[in-house]
Amino acid sequence: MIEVMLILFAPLIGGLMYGFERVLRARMQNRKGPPLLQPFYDMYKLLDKQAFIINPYHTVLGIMHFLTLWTVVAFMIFGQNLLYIIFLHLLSVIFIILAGFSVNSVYSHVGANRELLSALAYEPILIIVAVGFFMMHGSFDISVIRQNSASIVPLFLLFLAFLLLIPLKLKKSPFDAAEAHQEIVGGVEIEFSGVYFEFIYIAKWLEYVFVYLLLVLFAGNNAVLGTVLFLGVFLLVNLVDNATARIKMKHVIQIVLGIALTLGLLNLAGLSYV
Amino acid sequence: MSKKTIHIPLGSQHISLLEPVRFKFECENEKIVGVDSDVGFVHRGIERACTTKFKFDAIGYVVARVCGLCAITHSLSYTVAIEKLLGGEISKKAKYLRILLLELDRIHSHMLCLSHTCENAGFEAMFMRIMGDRELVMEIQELLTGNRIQFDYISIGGVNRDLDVQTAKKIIENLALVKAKVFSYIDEFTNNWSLSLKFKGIGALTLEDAYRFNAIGPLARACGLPIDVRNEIEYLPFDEVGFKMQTHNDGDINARNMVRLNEILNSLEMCENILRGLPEGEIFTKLKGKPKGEALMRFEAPRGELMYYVKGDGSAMLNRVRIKTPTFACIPAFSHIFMGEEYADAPAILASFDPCLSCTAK
Amino acid sequence: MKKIEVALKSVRDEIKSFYDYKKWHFLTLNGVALEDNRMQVQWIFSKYEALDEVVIYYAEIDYTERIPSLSDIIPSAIISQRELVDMFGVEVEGSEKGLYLDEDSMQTPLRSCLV
Amino acid sequence: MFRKYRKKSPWILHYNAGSCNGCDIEILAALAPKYDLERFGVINTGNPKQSDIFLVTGPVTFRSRERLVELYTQMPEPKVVIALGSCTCTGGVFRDMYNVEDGIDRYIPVDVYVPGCAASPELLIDGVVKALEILEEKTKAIEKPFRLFKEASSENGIINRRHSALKVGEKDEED
Repeated sequence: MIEVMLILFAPLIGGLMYGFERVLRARMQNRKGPPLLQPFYDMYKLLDKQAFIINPYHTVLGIMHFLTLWTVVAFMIFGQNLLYIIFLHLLSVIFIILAGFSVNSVYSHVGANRELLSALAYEPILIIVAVGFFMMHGSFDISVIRQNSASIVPLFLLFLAFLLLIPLKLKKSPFDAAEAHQEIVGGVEIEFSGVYFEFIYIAKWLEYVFVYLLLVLFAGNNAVLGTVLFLGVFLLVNLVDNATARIKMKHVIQIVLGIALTLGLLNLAGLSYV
Repeated sequence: MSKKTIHIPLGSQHISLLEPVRFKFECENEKIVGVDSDVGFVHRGIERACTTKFKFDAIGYVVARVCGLCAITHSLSYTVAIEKLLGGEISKKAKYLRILLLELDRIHSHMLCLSHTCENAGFEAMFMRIMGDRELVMEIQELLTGNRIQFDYISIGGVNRDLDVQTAKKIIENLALVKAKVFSYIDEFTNNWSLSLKFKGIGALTLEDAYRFNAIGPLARACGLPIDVRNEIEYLPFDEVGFKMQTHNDGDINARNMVRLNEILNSLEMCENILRGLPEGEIFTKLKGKPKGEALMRFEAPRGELMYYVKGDGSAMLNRVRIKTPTFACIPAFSHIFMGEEYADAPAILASFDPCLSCTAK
Repeated sequence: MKKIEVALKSVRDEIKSFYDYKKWHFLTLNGVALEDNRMQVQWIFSKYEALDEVVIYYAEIDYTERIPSLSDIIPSAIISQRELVDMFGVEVEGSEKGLYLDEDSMQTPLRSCLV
Repeated sequence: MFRKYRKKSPWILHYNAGSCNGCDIEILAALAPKYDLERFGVINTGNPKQSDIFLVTGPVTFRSRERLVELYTQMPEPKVVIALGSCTCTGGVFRDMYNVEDGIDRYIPVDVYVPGCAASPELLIDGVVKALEILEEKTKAIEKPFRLFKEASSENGIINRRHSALKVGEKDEED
């Protein structure tokens, strides 16, 4: 029962995280910032706006992106197979990429292109993370991983690799080239409007939930460590976001594939010897 | 298989642009191979209005509206050209006050450019930081002239407001604060890893090309071309107040930023010197007569050389007012720099030129 | 400020022999309307690192005359030439209209300044 | 039902229709720490399809007319338009210059006029707050830019806006 409630409220939790992050970012920039519930005000307002439909596929693909992502989060909360979840998440990313390509807008195309490149960069590492968990606990099931003790120490290099992915996944600088507000005005989301933009907007919150749920897997059954990890990483990501500029897609792929993949493979090699 | 190019438009409305200008980049995989620009969005017809609508004593305030950022340089150049034609000498104090405002304007304009470059490079926190500190300069300008942006401070024969002791004290206080901040920016710009990826070696112009395309302002000084009109005119006593030419050799975005930062430091020093050694005297001398003949006046605006050509025939209406603005002369160089760069860098490169399109199109 | 009059035909040769791009800096191309449908075209140069040294080459022409382009000698002249075409409605080699003006805006705005 | 949330989340689209930059800089200054427009929930989106407030500066120059109307029609209802600066309201110092259309209210309906040359950030914030009150009252009925689309003529399936604009303009003068 509690799981169903959690799934239903997952977007709200993500929204709160997003709102808190906006306040935190404003405070870091020496500003007062918006109220904490600002994302929800935005959500209600978007419900009330007139919506333009560019073409039906575009809209449907946007909604599919949202629904798939919610399914991913639901599966995570139910404790399903990690590998399935990662592939299902890839499907949701493919939906948004297809949506980006389905309209006749250059910014949307460039954004979808960059989204695709970043998916190519982070997807292998997500799989390696899953393999790492499998080698530790002998199962891909999240429920099993959650029951075992914390695996952050043996998987420390993988954890570092995963840390590199978080800004890329949440589109924070220095890895926010896929969204790049000043270059391509949001990339794939540019042509969505009104209630359809809402799906993309909430999907962004769900992305937060997804990433941080993956993160706390490293803590296993240790709830205190999970909270500490979550808060620490949340702060760290925002600090880095505030201290760096956006780097180019070329560099993103070099860094992510170069450093994170090496770290991950090293960790796996170490595990297989032990 | 022939390579497929995509056309990426930038503007006329775009989040990274303050002004309507349209660039159309022809890109191969985000690499720019062709640039097409349209700069005429802001053309209002000020040159004609100066000769048909307004009398010569009002034009100083009209030409300030050519551009909000270098308003003071516009009205100063025009006013000095008219003063040349009328043939009067203005007091030394007025000259010093004019330099003071000119340099304050340069400081805030350069700070805006730096923050805008950071924002277009995706560094929001730095944008907020510099914009926040820029308010210190805006505050002094408001105290000194009465308005934040369009200060109609300069009139034919002198300046409109005197500087009192309290204001001078406040200016010195705020400038000292700004100075400390500028040093911290220099630190950030040199040491931040992501900014160096974004700025170093990007958008470079060679010295040879700078000569060939007649580049001016910080764009030219960043390539090592020593052109600064403050060095080439004798009307205002720039060498007395401690002007030093700032150049750099790399010619990329980072070099332009460094030139701007060093110029801010130099301007701060000049402002301090002016406030310390402000001569006594009247701030306004009445000049009589109507302009007759032709005069050409150049000044260094924050973006480069600004030229006014004024021709009068002894009546209240002028015959010709020609405004040559800094960005206008740099557009061939801009298009040249964009070639071969990546589209991802285009907004930052554009912001690092500090383009002023409302100057360009008049 | 030094003014030198040149004939329109020989302006290219004069400026070619005069313009050393490392010494002189091309400021702008300027047009001034005169009486009787005539105008003065000015090529304005200034010297690098010299105190107030400006040289103006000028030619007086009719509006119907064709002005030679200098964009091969001075690449940055191209934009001033386009502006001149728009503002005075004269013909400059290799420069087209439409930098600032649209079809329905006032044509040749600066030509009638004296009226 | 969602009406009261409109004024809590205004997203801004800014267009410069030929101003001198003075007001545009003040918009940036208003977003910066001293004035901090974001505490009202303002985001500068730069994307017409997701904006509520259309912030226009500058008298409309001939070349920016088309783009102005295009952006206005791309914005979903309900929306408000703020004319920022003297020259946006009436043409200001640029009135009667040959390439200028004396203010944006010749083309699109304006809800809030903010005077000043340049309009200071305080005035801008006041204008935005006033616009939010108006936004709350607005219906979702579609407002059209009046002048350009009065008599849209279609050639080869493309609406020739500039042509029709001229026609309407001439007719207005005859009446």
